[in-house]
Amino acid sequence: MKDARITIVKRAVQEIKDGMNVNLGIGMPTLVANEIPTDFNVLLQSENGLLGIGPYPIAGQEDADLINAGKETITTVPGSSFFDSAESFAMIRGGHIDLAILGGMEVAENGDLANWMIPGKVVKGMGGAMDLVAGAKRVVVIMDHVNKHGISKVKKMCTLPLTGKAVVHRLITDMAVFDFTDQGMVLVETASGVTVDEVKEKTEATFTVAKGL
Amino acid sequence: MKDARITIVKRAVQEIKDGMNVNLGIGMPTLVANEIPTDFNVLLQSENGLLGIGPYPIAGQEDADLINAGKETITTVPGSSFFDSAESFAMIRGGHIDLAILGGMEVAENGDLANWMIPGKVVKGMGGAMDLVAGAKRVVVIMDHVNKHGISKVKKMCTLPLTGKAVVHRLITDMAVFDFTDQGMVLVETASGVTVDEVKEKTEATFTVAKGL
Amino acid sequence: MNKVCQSVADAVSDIQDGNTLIVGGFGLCGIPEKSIEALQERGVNDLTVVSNNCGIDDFGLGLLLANKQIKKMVASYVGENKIFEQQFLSGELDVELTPQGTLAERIRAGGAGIPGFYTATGVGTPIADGKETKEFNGKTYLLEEGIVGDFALVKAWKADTLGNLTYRKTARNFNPLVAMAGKITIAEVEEIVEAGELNPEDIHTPGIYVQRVVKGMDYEKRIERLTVTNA
Amino acid sequence: MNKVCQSVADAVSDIQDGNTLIVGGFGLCGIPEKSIEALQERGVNDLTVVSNNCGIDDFGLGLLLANKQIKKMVASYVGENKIFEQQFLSGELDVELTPQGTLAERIRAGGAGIPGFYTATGVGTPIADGKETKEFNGKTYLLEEGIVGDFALVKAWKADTLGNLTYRKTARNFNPLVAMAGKITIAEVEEIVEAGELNPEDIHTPGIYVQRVVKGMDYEKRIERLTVTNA
Repeated sequence: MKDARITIVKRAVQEIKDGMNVNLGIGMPTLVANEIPTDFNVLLQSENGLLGIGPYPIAGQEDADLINAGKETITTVPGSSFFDSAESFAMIRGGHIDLAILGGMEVAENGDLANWMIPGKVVKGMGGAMDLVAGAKRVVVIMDHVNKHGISKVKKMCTLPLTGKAVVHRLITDMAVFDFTDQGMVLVETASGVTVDEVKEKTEATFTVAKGL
Repeated sequence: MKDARITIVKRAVQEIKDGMNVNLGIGMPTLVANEIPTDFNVLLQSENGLLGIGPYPIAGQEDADLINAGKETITTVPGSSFFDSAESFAMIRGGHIDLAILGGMEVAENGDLANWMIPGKVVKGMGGAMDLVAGAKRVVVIMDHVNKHGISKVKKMCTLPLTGKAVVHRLITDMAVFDFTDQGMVLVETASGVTVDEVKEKTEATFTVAKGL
Repeated sequence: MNKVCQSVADAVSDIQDGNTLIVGGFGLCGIPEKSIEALQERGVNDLTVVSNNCGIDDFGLGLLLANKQIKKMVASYVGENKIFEQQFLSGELDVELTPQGTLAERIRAGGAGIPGFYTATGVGTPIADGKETKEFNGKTYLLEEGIVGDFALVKAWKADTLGNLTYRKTARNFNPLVAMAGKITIAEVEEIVEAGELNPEDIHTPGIYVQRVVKGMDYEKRIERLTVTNA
Repeated sequence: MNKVCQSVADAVSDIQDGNTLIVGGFGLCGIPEKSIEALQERGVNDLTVVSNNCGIDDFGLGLLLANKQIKKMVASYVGENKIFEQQFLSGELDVELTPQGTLAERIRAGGAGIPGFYTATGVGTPIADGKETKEFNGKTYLLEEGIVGDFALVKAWKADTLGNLTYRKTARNFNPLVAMAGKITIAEVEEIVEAGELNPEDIHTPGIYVQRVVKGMDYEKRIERLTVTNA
């Protein structure tokens, strides 16, 4: 893993509390699973119909009938349950998922999220992302703070088509952690070795800084 | 059973074809079950969550966890399935029940049905009747042709609050069988020993008489 | 994080006056009889109760009626209950009759984050009064709203320690839907097993919906209409 | 009345040009691979296909794409499919992207006689364009419509002769919903048993939804992304 990814994933796992039911998005969020303390009773939900994802199977023991939402072969943990896609999204839409951790392309200061399509590129589809951001009790987005050209992905307004409007509760980047509140976007943490001024410089969005930072 | 009931039940069972999934209402419709030919593969649905009702249990083998929609202890047949009430009414509302046979208080010539409340009397509730008449592929109502005062229950318009509007496909009484078509209400059969004129005399509703009757 | 409560009294101890309770069961079958008894003992009042039926005079939700703890009842069928009849006629009890399928779907919808849906059930009948309608493909449908409860009271057969539930025969009925629709869902069960002992493919209610599990003792499981054939 | 078909070709023999098919599966998991192959052989055209994904270039629904049999696709995720991409860009293929949960619920709604429902999913996004909205408790929701198919193609693990179905692990996914939503539902399965051999409490799809059952031979069950740990 790149340093930035490690920073993000290590910080993201702190969002997970004992007893939570959590949905981890495809890509970087999936890596968070490996960091969950082993003494936690956390159940990971897979929107294709499983509560209680276990680790990847031992080679040779993979089962084509047992995959996660990223279509990867997986296993289950004791106490897991299988269900259909309508039940799965009843859980998601109905607010029964305590926490969804998703990747992002852009997050705006009002909590808008864009993470499913780039105009001009071929559309792959939103999968379950729109349901997750609309339904999960808490939505945490993890992404790089800037793109490969050094441009802030933390925006005043999203330029890409939205996945959801004002849906992000917390944003974790390699530089900082922001909360989205009734009083607007608030910088609540900086990554080790990063100053508030550096965050301000790399961020297009307007935000306030939490006391004591 | 009274003669009228026997007439109605014997005629009603002819509505049931091999392979059908059928819902029988509480009361007289329940009696139809006993008349279904034993070589038919008919599954009876109970809206509290069972497809495949069997006969009443042998005394001493009753199970409090196994009842029908009339709250009677029952058994199951091979190939039966249990499900929850939402699934049960998905079947009903979604048009998967081939035939519902229900009792009636009044049926009007446009196919309206009233069978759930009498103003001024205490309301007991509609249970699943409104869903059944709105959702079943075919709705057959069975009832006495006249009330105990000799007044026709087959009306120009229902006087009682409706269970459903224009929902009845066929009405079977102790005197006659009527179909409800785009061309209005049609007398299609008379009971043994009953003339068309007698039916006309005892019926408030306006109807046409099928050819050959 | 431990979902297993030590007593039914504990499990229902924070239900408050004025709460909305969604309660599983059909007739007297699959009702959370121990939770109801515990509520009768605690004596919370002004409850809104959403349940297909309302028990009988001396069992099930009828006990809460007899105790005048219920302010409003949402149900599809309330027959065979004298106390209900009295309180309804005297105006003490507010009643919202809902067709059974609509009630089941409203509870599921509440649990599934669906605030409203359309159904043909009840169009042109008294229950359509005051409800919005909409046409789809030339046919008229009623708008019905999802229901969420402050608490959901469920009766299951077996639970594991994570709150996964299985039901027995027609005692399933409304229970899996009710489990979905409570802000706090309390499941009373006949047996609690360890996580992993229930087959993951045969779980009827995944534990995510269930906040508390409690083992009930000495289930009465009263039969409303005993019907038998002679051997 | 006999629901058991002798061959997959028989089971799909009356699917016509222009039909709407609702197809189970997620990715390549739990897809009705034999029915798809039989349709590829029969060569019906102008199909509207409703399915969460669209297979890959050389397996699953990708086979029907490659054969240009699909006119319109309703799906939530169509990535990783070159032929799809080409046909979409060239305008040969019409695509309706639907959020996965909305798609699942639309299929269930179609099967359950619900023509429309409201969801918060997609509000303020491109998929809200042209859709009605409505407020409930001060929050905005989108109206989404139920989907019914001329045929539903389902993959299950076991069926009995009455069409009762059980699924295995996450191969369940959309299949039980799809089974509800077909005017004619065709279930291909790995094993057919006699009525009564499946536990009535563990049936995932009651046979009432299923018109035809057929045993598929030699399932490939291709794995899309093999991920393993070292022992």
